[in-house]
Amino acid sequence: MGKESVPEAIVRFAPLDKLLGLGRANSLWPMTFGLACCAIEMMATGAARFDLARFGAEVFRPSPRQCDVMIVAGTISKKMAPAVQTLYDQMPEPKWVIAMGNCAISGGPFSFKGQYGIVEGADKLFPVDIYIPGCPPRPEALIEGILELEEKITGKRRWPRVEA
Amino acid sequence: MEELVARLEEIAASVSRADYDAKGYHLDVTVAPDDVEKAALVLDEAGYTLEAITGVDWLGEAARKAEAEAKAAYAAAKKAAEEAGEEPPEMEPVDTSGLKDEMEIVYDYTSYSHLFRVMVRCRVDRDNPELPSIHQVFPGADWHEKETHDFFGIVFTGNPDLSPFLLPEDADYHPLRKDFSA
Amino acid sequence: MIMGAYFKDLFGGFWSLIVGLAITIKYFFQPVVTLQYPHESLKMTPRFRGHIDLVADPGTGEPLCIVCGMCQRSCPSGCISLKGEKPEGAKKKVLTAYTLDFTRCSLCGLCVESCNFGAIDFSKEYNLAGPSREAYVFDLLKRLKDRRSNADADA
Amino acid sequence: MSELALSPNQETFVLNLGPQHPATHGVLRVKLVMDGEYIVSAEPVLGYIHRMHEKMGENRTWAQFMPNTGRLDYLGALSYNHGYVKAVERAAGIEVPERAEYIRVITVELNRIASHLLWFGAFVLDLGGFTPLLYAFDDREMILDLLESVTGARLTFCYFRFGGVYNDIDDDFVTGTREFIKRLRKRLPDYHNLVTKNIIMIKRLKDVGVISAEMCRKYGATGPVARGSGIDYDVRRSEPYSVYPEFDFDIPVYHEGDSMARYMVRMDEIEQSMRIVEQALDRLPDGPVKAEKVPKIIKPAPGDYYSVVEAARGTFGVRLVSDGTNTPYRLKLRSPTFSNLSLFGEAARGMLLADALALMGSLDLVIPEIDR
Amino acid sequence: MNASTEVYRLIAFLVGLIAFAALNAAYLVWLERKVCGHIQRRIGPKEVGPYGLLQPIADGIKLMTKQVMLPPQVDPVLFRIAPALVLIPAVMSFVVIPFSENLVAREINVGLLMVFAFASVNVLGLLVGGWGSANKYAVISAARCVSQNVAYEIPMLITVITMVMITGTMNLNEIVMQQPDITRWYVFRFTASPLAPVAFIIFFICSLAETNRAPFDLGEAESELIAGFHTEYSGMGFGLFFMGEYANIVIGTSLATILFLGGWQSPVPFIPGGWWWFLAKVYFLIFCVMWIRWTYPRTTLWGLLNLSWKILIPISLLNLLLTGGMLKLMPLAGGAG
Repeated sequence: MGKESVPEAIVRFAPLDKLLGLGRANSLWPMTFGLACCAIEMMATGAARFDLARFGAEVFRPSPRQCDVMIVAGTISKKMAPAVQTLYDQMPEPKWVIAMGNCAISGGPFSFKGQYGIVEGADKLFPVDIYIPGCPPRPEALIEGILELEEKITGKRRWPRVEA
Repeated sequence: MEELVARLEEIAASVSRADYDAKGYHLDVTVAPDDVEKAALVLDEAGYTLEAITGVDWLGEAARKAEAEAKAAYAAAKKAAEEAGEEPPEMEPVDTSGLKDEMEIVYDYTSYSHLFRVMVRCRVDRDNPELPSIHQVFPGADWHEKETHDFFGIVFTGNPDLSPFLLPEDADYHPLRKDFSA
Repeated sequence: MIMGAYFKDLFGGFWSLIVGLAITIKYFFQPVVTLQYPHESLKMTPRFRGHIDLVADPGTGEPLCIVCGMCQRSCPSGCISLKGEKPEGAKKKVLTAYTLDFTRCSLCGLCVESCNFGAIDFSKEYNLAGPSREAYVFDLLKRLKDRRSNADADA
Repeated sequence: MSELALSPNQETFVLNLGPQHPATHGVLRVKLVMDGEYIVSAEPVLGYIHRMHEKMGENRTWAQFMPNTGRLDYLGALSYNHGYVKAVERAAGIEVPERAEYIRVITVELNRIASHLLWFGAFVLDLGGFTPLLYAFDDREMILDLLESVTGARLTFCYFRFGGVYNDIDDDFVTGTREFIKRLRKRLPDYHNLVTKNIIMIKRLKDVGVISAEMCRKYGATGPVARGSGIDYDVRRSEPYSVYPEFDFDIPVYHEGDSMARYMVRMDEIEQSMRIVEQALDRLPDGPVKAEKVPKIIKPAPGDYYSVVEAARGTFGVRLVSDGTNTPYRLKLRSPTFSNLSLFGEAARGMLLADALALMGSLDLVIPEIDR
Repeated sequence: MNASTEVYRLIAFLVGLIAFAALNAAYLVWLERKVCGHIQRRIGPKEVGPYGLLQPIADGIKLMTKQVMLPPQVDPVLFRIAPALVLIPAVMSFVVIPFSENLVAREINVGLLMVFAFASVNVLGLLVGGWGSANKYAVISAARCVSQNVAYEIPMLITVITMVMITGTMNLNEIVMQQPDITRWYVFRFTASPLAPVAFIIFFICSLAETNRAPFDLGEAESELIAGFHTEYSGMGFGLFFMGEYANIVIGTSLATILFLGGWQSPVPFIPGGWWWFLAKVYFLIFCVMWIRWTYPRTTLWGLLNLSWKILIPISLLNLLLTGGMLKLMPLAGGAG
């Protein structure tokens, strides 16, 4: 699959775009794609206590064709990189990527001088929209990441900010 | 147990007891590379199971041992010289060119029924490390051998497929060798 | 006889299905355990390990750090880098820069443990998320100063 | 095992249970040669999450390797902390005070319950039931809160130190644990009624993926997989370490060797771990939590040492070779699921795809621990 | 009723039925996520509009504006018509469903036969979709769907035959008329067919299996076949499959209501019968369908076929014989009369 990006729309309808943005932001279907420890925290976010379903994001679709956001939860090793790249290419266009955990941001604890096995950060493979640091980040951080992504899509933040 | 130790002594170069509390295993067996399979057969009949195969790369160890001996000899000679009153002999440089480096492969066997851990150790030459595979006796060893081959380049003759197992398909490097640099 | 097992299996099986339904409907009517994150939020336990932060000396408000570099050496992933210089008069070094690359940190706590002066401690920030990666390479000295200025502003 | 699957002239096709698949719980790829729904041959392909733990072992000091042990098997991470710490203490000859040993056993057993609960949810999810996963997570969250109040982390713990633990447990940890055990005791019958006695579940697990004791021995399978096939081997009982001999708990062993047996072994182990934690809490001694004379820089005597610990998935062994400096010369981590999975190729031959996934679920895999 | 009002009536019904099918699909998804949530002691969609009521609309907008991907190796014709083949028969069967006394699009005296004729086209859509997307998982799932539907069509039809023997007609309106009050509902008519409740349970299980709903969701078994026959579908293609599935569920439950629970007749004398009773019964049965989905694991293919060939078919045949015997012995008081 070439790296062609979808050209910008020529005619823009502001209210329509806002409506589409709201529609897309409120039904972000993540892909069941856990690599390592952060995947367990992603499952914990989907579980009963932190309940990602409240934001319409609990439909974890296994096939890349039906999901909008790829949550890279864990370390991308060099052997896994082509598979992750194909998964990203298979996703239909309005797609976003959340790099969850230090491994997905910069290789985390596994990036040391003379390391031969991992790709240091998901943004070396494809554009990443939201970074969630932590090792592993708490489920609230993932929900905060989803809210940040929704702010990025719709342009304004519709939920209160929680100070630590 | 005694009968097992006896049979191991027949085929092994050296069998020594180890203190379990300090070392973690009971029997330390050193075997020549060729009769690794024989040792595996003996342990298999005794109902043991293979827990792990570990590769260790002793790069430069022969050189270090030679220098250590030379230093010890020199220290002894110096002490003897002082008692005798003459001045100490010159410390001659140690030539480490001829020494051959080695790689060590350690098989850990344990038994489900009683507490007796046997460790079979064997050394191969570092430049072309080669020894027979034991996957006929312990099919579980197949994966351990593939992994040790990946990390050290030790060739287990008879192993069905020694292509990269944990490393990417096109990997030709062996990362755990001491002279590996990414 | 065979038919007996057939029917026992049938009715026993059907009964187990009914019991299964009974349990799920029991849970259906029990209260919900969800913590609605943005509206309600947890208070972190005192020992929660967020990223590390400099601790201010209660009296003067200056960082307790004497730039000995123990934390920098004991960090397995090398995320801490600090610089300090010694003004001529004083005998102790003063901290000028303390950066923590939180995206490499594994929150192991070896730095906090190795610091004999208690100059760094875990913060309680648990919900960091943002569009830019550089935001998580913290300048702890600046954060300490901001905190102090906010504290002064509030006081 | 049906002959249909094994006849070579049948037209077969290769199915890729790819690195990204809901049932592999991680990035394991299984190359299946299929004949219709029957598996002719299955070959797991590993290495998709190889994180160089053993290479990192060789360029860090002994203490700096601690965070890695928490990231091997992050569902039962404290047993891995315990395995590594015990190996280095044996090599360096460090004594551990009584209270620290008790705290270690309590936190490891709580972590084992959490790991079995998550396995229970994920296993039933593989078989199609979605709700038990959520109930199991609900209970597991309580354990994570307890462990977070003591260790500071939820999943990847770095809590044990050579000669003891990082900080002491306080009273509300003790009361919280007792209250959690009381609550889990009330909920376990619900799980058994909802899942274990369910006719669909019994049909899915009875006589599915039968593994003989001989096959376990040949492949070096340990832990619940071996105990499901009648092998009575548990490191806590056969090689007593720490303060386990002081507690009375029994090791569940089932002889059928099918997925239902492995399932029942783990469910009984939750019960046994709760008993251990209760006894440990009753007899928690006072005293220091860390040994005093632990040198800042650990330099174990040269030589090689081996020590094993009973992790949630089997025997976790650490073989370390020390050359007397402050970094290990060689650090081998013996991962239980590596051997447990190695028998999947032979066990899954001739099975249906759905049954093979039931077998894989019953092996309780954590992929980063296999690839190391 | 001259021609013009007839045409207007049909157009009104056409629009009403399609709207009913579409809204049903959307808000059943919402109901399913809420039921699933509360069974698992969590809240379902909540932040999107009051009680998450705007969630289906947000999903709809997102699905419609997704990039329509045509994977390269896919069979272009089959891939495109599959979602339509699943949705159209489901919506068409609404034509004969009597929502209330006179609220029925077209009263056909072989209404029951027509519904089952369309029900069999549905599995064709799944097969075409699975085969068309040229994906190994989809092909396996398509093969499973066909064998599952064939296996469960037979007990369903046998049960329906026994009911038609009792009612004497296939006109759904008359069937409902024959069950005026709760004592004469066919599910309690032991005089006519002694195994009436068992027949109802068999019919309900078969409708579950027909629509690939858990515990028989071998077609789109998430944890085995990734996403089954709709693995390659994205955006509205996947949305149509979803609508087709939910429309089929509504058809299955409404048939069960008409045949066994007295359609729009009211069980209690003081509240008059009407479309509200019909919808109440249908939505209660749909709640049971969802309740079952979130309770049970999935059966294997063997278990599924075993259940149908060895258990459901023998019992429904027994039911057929018993009903035939009872009708012969005791000429029916209310039934055909």
